[in-house]
Amino acid sequence: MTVQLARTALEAVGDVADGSTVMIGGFGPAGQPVELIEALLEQGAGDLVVVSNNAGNGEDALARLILERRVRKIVCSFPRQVDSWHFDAAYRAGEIELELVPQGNLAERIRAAGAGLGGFFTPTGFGTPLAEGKETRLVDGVPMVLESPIRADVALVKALRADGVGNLVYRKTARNFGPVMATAARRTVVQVHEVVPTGSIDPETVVTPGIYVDAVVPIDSVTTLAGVQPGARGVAS
Amino acid sequence: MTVQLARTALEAVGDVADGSTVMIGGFGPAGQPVELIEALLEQGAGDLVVVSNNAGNGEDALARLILERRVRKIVCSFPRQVDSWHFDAAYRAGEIELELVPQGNLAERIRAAGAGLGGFFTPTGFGTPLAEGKETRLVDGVPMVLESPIRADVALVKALRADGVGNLVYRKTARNFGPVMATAARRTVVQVHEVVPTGSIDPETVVTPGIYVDAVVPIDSVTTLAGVQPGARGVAS
Amino acid sequence: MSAETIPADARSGSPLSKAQLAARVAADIRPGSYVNLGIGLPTLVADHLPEDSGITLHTENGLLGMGPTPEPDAVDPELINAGKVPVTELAGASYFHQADSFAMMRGGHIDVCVLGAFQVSTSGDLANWSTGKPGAVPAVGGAMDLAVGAKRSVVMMTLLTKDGQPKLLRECTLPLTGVGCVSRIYSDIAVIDVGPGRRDDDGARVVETYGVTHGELEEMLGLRLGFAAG
Amino acid sequence: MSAETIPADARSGSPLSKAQLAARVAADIRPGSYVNLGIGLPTLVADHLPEDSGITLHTENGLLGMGPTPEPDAVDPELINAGKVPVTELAGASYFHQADSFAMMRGGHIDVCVLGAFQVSTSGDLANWSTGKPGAVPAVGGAMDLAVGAKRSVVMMTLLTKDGQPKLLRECTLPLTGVGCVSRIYSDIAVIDVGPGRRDDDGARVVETYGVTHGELEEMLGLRLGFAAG
Repeated sequence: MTVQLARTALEAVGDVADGSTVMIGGFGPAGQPVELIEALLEQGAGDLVVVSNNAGNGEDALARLILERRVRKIVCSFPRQVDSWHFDAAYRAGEIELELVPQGNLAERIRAAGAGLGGFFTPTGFGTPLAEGKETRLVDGVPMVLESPIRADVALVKALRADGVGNLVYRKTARNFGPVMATAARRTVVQVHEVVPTGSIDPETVVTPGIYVDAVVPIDSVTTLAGVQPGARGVAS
Repeated sequence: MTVQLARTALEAVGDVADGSTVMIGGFGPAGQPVELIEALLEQGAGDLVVVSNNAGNGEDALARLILERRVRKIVCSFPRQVDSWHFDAAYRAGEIELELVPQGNLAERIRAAGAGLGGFFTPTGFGTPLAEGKETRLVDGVPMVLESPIRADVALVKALRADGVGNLVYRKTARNFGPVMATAARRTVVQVHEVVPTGSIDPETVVTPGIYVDAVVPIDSVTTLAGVQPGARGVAS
Repeated sequence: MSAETIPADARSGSPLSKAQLAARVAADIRPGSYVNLGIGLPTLVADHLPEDSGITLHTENGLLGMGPTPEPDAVDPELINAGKVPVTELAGASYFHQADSFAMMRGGHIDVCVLGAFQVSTSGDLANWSTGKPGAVPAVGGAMDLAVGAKRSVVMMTLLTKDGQPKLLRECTLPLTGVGCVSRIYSDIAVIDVGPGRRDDDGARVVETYGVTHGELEEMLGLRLGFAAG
Repeated sequence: MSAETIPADARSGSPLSKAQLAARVAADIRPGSYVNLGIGLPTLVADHLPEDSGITLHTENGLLGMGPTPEPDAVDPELINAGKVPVTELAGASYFHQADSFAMMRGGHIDVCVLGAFQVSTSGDLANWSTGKPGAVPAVGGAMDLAVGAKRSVVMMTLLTKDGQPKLLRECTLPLTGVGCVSRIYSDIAVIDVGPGRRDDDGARVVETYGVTHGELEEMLGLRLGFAAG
């Protein structure tokens, strides 16, 4: 499929149906696709299942999605943060479902979906409340838990640079969940600092091959490079 | 562990005990660690289990290891080639055990070992002779086979370039099995075209982080870059 | 719909040549697709993909964006395809290791995989890795991963063996590569859909024939064949 | 063997300060090791690793070769550690995605992981992610992966809660992070080995005490304690 080069985040995000599962990259501020989440907020889809390492900070777009009760369930390793008040309130009110997943299992389960695997055995979580009800077995004497793949309808990812066929490179620890989420969604939407001509990313250094990317939108460099949320909600191309 | 910078392939390979499992990178000539396999031949270990995509060509070092009956078993996706006569003879004589593994399962099983997983479910091979006797189950309606990790005592890998802490980059399709094998062996030995100062490989482009590398030996550039086996068996630093 | 790309005699009274067959397969591949071409006959398809099609070739030994065979003086032993034949890289290419490459294939990201075959069953089972001869040295490579991994796996083959035996059967007699994985067969004599579908027949539906009638094809294969929905 | 790196009063009559405790942990980490320091108290260990030790720090959000906190004007929001605190990269660093980063951790490639804890059992069970309070919002992060993934997982903590309750117990009462995964506890009052070992006691063996006798420690914890093999 040809990569869509969008002019705005809203155009890149496109139609997201109610009830969709949406993966959102980022670990804290690093790698958070801020403008794409803002666009999802604006776009209006509800009854969402969100797969994301965190559950929103302060008044950011993910937090506001939760505040507006647009998120039915979140699959997440670390929802509780000093400023996750909107998630905390929704959770305490029983108005959001939480599937708490160890961070390594979260990454590996997303990778498994992208790689076409039906599940894997891991020692992580064995004997803990997070493995309750899951199948376990001894593998070479080590107790392990069966974990299942996590796939999505849409993945929202932030990268540093894309070329014309959607090849991506990332920047420092902002790489985090982007590369695995891009493989596990039916549609992967990426905001990048810049789009460069095809052929100008060294094929040896591509992190996400373009086959995993459906839409790309260039977003203001200061935001992307500094990871700082802009004052304005508008999106520049 | 600090990376050993060896002067010769023999020094890099070091002690390999009889009965060891040895992973050997390469897909055909691309990425084959020719001089390291030559060194293993010279080093003398026997009763080996070899994990490698192919089973030797012509009179190359892997073929000679098999000719000398130093390989008890080979775990392999494509042993039969036009010039695999030493493997073919040993196999027909019942003097080598073959575990035939689909190439994708081979790569994924090696990765699973390196990633600490106890196994995974995959549709590959279901209903075929290569899945006979293996556990199967339906996952979301798709029949799948349980595959187990493959680990090794030693991995022999070829890369393009290493720095002083063992970070590696590869070259074109010679990358193939190197990065996963490096993660799955207790000791990983790498021949490279060149060793460069630490800090001169861009951290964004490292393919194999140095944590996976135990010994590095620089080998004559023409050999490495062209993948052509040299006339002499000696190894230059 | 893709008729204009098929040589005129392809739909007249004679079976397809290898080149015509390759062109016929190529005509069905949608612009912008990601494609893996198996070793052997399927590699010919590459020569028939329009330059402006935006079709990207994957080779499972670790390259997306594979280009044609280089000039002899530009051969690089570290740039080869899954058949170990020298290839080139195109602009926009990327390299990756074996686990990532097969994750791409096995995870359903490749749109079309074109495979050779010894036998295909009307239910879409594939046999293309083992002749089943006693004493033969087995080898599988990526065949089993390719068979089940792509969004759509199609077979390109002659419809009969050199001895005149049908290669499309009710049940494969050779060791299987994959179960129910093939959706269409492109052959010198006919294009036939297999696998799940309307089953008022033996499960296979004829799309086109070359030089034979529907009835002759049924007789040749010893199968009742349906008509593909059109 | 590493005694010279411990401040002199550490082995005299008083419990260790946080800095002394961090130095004590650091002294046991072998030169050339790959190390992951958990969020909280364990991050202090970084300040006590000798510059020439060749010790490499891993942070599970995707960096090997992590350096110290930058000057305020050099903070990069895209270069942070697992605690979301700005860090730097050292020469020889590498970045990788979450699945690769946790494969590195979970596959047993990190030599030592230093974790904080609410409770540890004498058999090496760890509880460090949930206070178990009803209504609390749970969060686990990488704790469960770190606990079982490294070659060796050790805990760094005060030995008693603020209320004076022992954090080393026969059985943890809080929800577990991992089973039998901790091999040593470094605390302000004592260094104690836990997990599999000689069991003519409650399964824990004292390595060193600070400001308390062996007997006082046993009384404080309500446990019979062995002596670590010397």
